[in-house]
Amino acid sequence: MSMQSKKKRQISFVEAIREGITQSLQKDKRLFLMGEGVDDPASMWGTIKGISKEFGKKRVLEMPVAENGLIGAAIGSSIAGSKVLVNLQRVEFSLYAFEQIVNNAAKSFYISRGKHSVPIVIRLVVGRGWGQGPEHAQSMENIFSSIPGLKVVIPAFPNEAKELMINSLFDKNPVIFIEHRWLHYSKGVVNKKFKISKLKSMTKINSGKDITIVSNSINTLIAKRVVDILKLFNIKVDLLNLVNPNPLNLDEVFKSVKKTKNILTIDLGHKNLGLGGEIIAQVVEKNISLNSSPVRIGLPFHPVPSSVGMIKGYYPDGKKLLFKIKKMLKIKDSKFKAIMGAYNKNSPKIPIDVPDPYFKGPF
Amino acid sequence: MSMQSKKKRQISFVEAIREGITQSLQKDKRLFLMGEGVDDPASMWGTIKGISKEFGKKRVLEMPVAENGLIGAAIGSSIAGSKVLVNLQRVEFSLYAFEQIVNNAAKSFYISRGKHSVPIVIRLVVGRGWGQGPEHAQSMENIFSSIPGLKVVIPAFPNEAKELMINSLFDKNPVIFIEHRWLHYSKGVVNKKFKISKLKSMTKINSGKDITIVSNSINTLIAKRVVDILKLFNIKVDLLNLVNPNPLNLDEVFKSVKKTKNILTIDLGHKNLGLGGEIIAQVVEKNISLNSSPVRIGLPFHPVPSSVGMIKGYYPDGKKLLFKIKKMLKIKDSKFKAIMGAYNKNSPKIPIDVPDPYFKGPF
Amino acid sequence: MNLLKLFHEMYLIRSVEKKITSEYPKGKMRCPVHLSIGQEACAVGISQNLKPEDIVYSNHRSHAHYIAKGGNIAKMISEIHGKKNGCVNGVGGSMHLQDLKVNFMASIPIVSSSIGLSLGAAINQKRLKLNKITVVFIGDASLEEGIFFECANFASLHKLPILFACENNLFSVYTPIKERQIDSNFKRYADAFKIPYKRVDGNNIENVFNVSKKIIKNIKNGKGPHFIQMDTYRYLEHCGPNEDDHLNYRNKNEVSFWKKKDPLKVLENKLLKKYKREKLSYMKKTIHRKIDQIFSNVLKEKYPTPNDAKKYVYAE
Amino acid sequence: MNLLKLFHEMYLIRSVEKKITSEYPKGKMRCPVHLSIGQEACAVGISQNLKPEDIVYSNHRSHAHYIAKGGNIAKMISEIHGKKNGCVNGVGGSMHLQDLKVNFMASIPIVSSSIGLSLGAAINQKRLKLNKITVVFIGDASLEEGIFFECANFASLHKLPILFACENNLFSVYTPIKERQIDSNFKRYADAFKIPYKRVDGNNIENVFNVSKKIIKNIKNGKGPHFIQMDTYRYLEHCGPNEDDHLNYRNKNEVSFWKKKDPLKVLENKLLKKYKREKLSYMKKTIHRKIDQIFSNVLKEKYPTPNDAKKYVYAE
Ligand SMILES: Cc1ncc(C[n+]2csc(CCOP(=O)(O)OP(=O)(O)O)c2C)c(N)n1
Ligand SMILES: Cc1ncc(C[n+]2csc(CCOP(=O)(O)OP(=O)(O)O)c2C)c(N)n1
Ligand SMILES: [Mg+2]
Ligand SMILES: [Mg+2]
Repeated sequence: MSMQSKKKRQISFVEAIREGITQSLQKDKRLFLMGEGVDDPASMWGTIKGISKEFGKKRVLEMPVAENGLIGAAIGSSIAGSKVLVNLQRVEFSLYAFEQIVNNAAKSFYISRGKHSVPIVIRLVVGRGWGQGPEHAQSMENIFSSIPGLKVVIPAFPNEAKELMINSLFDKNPVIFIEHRWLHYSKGVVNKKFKISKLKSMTKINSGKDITIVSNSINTLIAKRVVDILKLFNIKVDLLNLVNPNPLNLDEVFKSVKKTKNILTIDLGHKNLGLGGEIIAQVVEKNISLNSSPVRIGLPFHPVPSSVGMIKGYYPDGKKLLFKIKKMLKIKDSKFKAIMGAYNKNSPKIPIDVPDPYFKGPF
Repeated sequence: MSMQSKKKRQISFVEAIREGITQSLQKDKRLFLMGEGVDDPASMWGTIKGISKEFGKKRVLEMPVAENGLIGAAIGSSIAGSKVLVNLQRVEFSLYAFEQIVNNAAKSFYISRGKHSVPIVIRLVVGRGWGQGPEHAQSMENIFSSIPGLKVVIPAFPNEAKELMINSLFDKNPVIFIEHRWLHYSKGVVNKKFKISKLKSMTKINSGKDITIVSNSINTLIAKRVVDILKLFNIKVDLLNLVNPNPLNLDEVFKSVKKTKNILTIDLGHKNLGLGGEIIAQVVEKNISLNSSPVRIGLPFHPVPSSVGMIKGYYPDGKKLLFKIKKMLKIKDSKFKAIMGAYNKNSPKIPIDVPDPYFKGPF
Repeated sequence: MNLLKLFHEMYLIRSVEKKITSEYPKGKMRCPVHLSIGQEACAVGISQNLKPEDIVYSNHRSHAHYIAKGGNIAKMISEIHGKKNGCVNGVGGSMHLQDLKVNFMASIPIVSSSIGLSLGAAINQKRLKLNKITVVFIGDASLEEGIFFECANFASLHKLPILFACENNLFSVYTPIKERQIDSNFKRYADAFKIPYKRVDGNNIENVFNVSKKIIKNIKNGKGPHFIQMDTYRYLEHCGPNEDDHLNYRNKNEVSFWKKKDPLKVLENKLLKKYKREKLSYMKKTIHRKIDQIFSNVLKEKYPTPNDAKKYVYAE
Repeated sequence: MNLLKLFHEMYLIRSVEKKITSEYPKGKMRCPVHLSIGQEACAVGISQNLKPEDIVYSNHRSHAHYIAKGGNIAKMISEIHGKKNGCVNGVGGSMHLQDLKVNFMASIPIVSSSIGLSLGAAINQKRLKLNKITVVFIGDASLEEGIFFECANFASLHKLPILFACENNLFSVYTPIKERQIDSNFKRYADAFKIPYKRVDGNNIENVFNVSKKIIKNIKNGKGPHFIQMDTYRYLEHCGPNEDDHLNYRNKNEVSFWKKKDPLKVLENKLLKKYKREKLSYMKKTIHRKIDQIFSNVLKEKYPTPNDAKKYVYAE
């Protein structure tokens, strides 16, 4: 296979995660998987399918439905010298283990003065759709990001998913790995090679001088679609994909905003006390001069309802984004109409509670 | 006793809390207390001393050391028609019950479409001192404030402690009531009367045109001392004491900043993803013009160490505050020297891990 | 014990859920559903011994519990359809059913999370001497979460009027109990807290009814918490309207063993010895008619709006 | 069993803690301390059967466990003084002792929070066939937290090499066990998970030593988790250097009953039948000299700095 065709291989986000996990298991004997249903036919939407067959039951530990003990055990195993990948189907299940995560996972390295490192990765699936409702569709990246000692990692694209999974598994810190359910459907070019690199704070998805957008996970896809349309109208966006909000390093954001003088953030979870607020606070603390008031998009301050009727407007979408940008950049009505037209043409009408085909990629 | 002498009665924060709880128990038969050690000799630093004797064991339920079940039971009792005051000696103990708090306490009213209200108050003691260390001195008001459906209440002064305790106990929502350990020592004038009013977002401690400071809990006391000194030098501070950061209503902050054009916030917990960031983000989103870059003070992004050697500079103090204000208001060096002199004269040198006598009031 | 009534209730539940399986593919019910087909005897056997004032809490697999307690079926179907006249106005979907008119307090989809709430309800009943009881329906996996033990301890210590009603269907999603617990006899757990314990064939409605009747009487008489283990089996996939036995996570013999013991079939055969087939057919037809009506009405119902979604975040 | 060694260890622990009580009022130890005076036999009896490679986890009341496992006493005293040469550089204080040289992995001050970590350590020992065991010291109140049960289940299911070493001192802070659990025989809990269980007089060091010796052998031989209940008593206040019996939360007879059974006295009386008093006096004097030295050295040690506090938040 030539370098060329290798580079062009497209696989799904699910397959990318699985490839990252599989290769990491091959490279590091200390690594094993824990979780509920880790060896079942659904196998976390296929992301760990076949792994117990390939690596044996010793590398894939099925656990009782007991998240607190389970995550405590993962932390304890890692302190004792193993590396553990914990798989939870929903972010909410980790709430039972919050004490373990906040005290033991986040603080063991600190308290032991560097002697106990906690190389665990806790996969948490977040996200919307199909009426999951108030206790199965929350998003808590802001909460996990507010705890020193934890790392938080949030991929948006299949290639990132693999790369970040590997980097998380080879990071010495406890990593909360947040996967948006709808991204599982997406496809993209993913390098077959196994490569460890340092976790970076963010990736630049698009370069532009007019406005800075900071987002992550599915919102980066939403933004990318808008950015690509705006490009046609000569509006250039710096789109920063914040894949690692904890520890938060905003140097790239500062650099970008100094150039664009406009900043818009999109939170995966509630806008209140979200990452967007922190980003904007840091930007203005730095006294970076702005041409427009900073704008945040994020979920309103109420739980996620189940009914399709209720979730209209709940989640960020391209149109909302475009309207905000129009105001910030003072785009003329006539031009904006054309932009909207182009956007709509490119966006099929689909139900609000199933993934938009755009999210399938390829990326 | 004349009106005058009544008004002047001074009691401690501890006594104020106890008076608030006692009077509420008298007024509302549905209310009872739950917790570990609720009937023991320490009785939450005396804040519930004698209550089981006065009201009987039926109103004071001793619980096993099982916070998740305990808080679940409190929520369940309140849904069934009671009102419950839960007493936890440290914020950290509530982490075991995070699932119950986030899902059941915060969302039952929403999910039941207003049929299940959850009138519980969870008292959580936070704060520093005497080497409590990384797992006994955290502060998580930002996390609780990021969850829709919860209320968060944080008193700073004895009179507030009583008033807010009563208002929280008569609120129909689940309230996280955060008490700073060091405030227990403070004294102040507290009205004997029982009075229910609505929880307000913030109280104004001082009125001034030069700069807005938003703080709460012990930081409001720290700020007040500084504010009183600055007054002598004709620098006037709008000091806003954010007693109810969830749900967050910042109207008074906006009004104040429009006037002062300078804003400084002080977080009780970590600065990162704290309330200060949210406040500043909302201020700049509103395009309120500022004369200086907003400034946040808060705890650095690492756990609380135990040793006195390590906590120097960890917590906000008056001097840090003064230095920030100097920069923001461009106070001349000579004047600032005089201010510092006055401040130092007024501030005895005491160990860093015990409460400053100033915090004893009277307020 | 009115066997006809028991059959009626089970048949009603089965038929509602069968209707859900046949309608689900049309995409009008846009939320996850966990069906109880095969497990109906547990819900009905217990609930027939409860008064409307008694409190029930349920979990993710809540339809049978809801209907058995007398919950409004039209509102349940509307809820699953996300309609405004659903029992919680569409905000919760299938996993959040509640009907306060019959003290079906709530269904909580986080495993074991309802147990704390149930304990609180029972504390209230005891404190205020209400002479009512609380039943919390839990699955076998529920006994793996720590909160169950925390609550069992307190319930026993304070002799609270609570029934832990555990449906052991041998699985948590695809994972069999033997991979999660040391064995499937839960007496061990009840004994740990000196809680009286009974185990019954959860597919035998007469058994469930009779045993729970005695237990509930004991609880009302101040004998404190009880635990009933009901062994049973779910026919369909963990979540969704389909069969999933092609996935081979369950032993074929096990599946057919349980299907032979189908709670409805067993009782129907018995009833046919006493009643004419027409009598049952008529009952069934009436039930189907009612259900068809509900499913056709629901399509005309309105969706709630984004504005509705903003309400009830805080109580005034 | 070397009785002299056992006495030496207990006397060492007692003397260190007595020194803490006498020095504490000077205000140089600026962190909460939970003393084990009265409970020394539990820590020593078990730890004398452990190898340095075996792992121990402890809780808030950690001094005895730390010293018994061979933890460096000077570093412990420095830690309690908040000094940089403390076992965790002053960052944790008394409630966070650890000494990895002897696999005293950590003390965790949140009740029962160490149990999950211990389970993880035992999973590792089993997976990697290390032929080592993990001991987790817990108090009676620890058995009220759900996580204990979650971990007991998993430990039993996977036959993990873990010893639940429970010191029942009858109290959680000021609250007696009877207000928290249905009785103080913990066999119920072990039985719930078919975990072998032994109960011993935790003030009788020979008993603790002999029983735990057998248990530890069993665990090493792959017999899975075990539970040992050691009944004992703390003499001083829950937290701090003082007596608090004037508060009357404990029955006077109970207090004197246990003080009569003081683990050191009992053993010392026995030893005096075999050894000359001078031999013991000499041992004691040596211990005191060592401790005095440690306490005088610590005053010269440096405090860590705010800069130290910023380190080790993240691993590189
Ligand atoms: C805390 C938590 N962990 C995991 C899940 C995912 N989950 C949903 S239902 C279920 C199985 C529960 O099994 P059981 O209690 O036996 O009930 P059954 O589904 O068999 O009726 C699981 C693991 C959850 N909802 N909550
Ligand atoms: C989760 C949690 N809840 C409450 C506390 C407060 N607390 C500290 S020690 C203690 C008593 C524990 O009793 P036990 O386990 O019997 O140990 P003992 O103090 O008797 O040695 C309590 C309740 C805590 N540290 N952690
Ligand atoms: Mg089951
Ligand atoms: Mg104890």
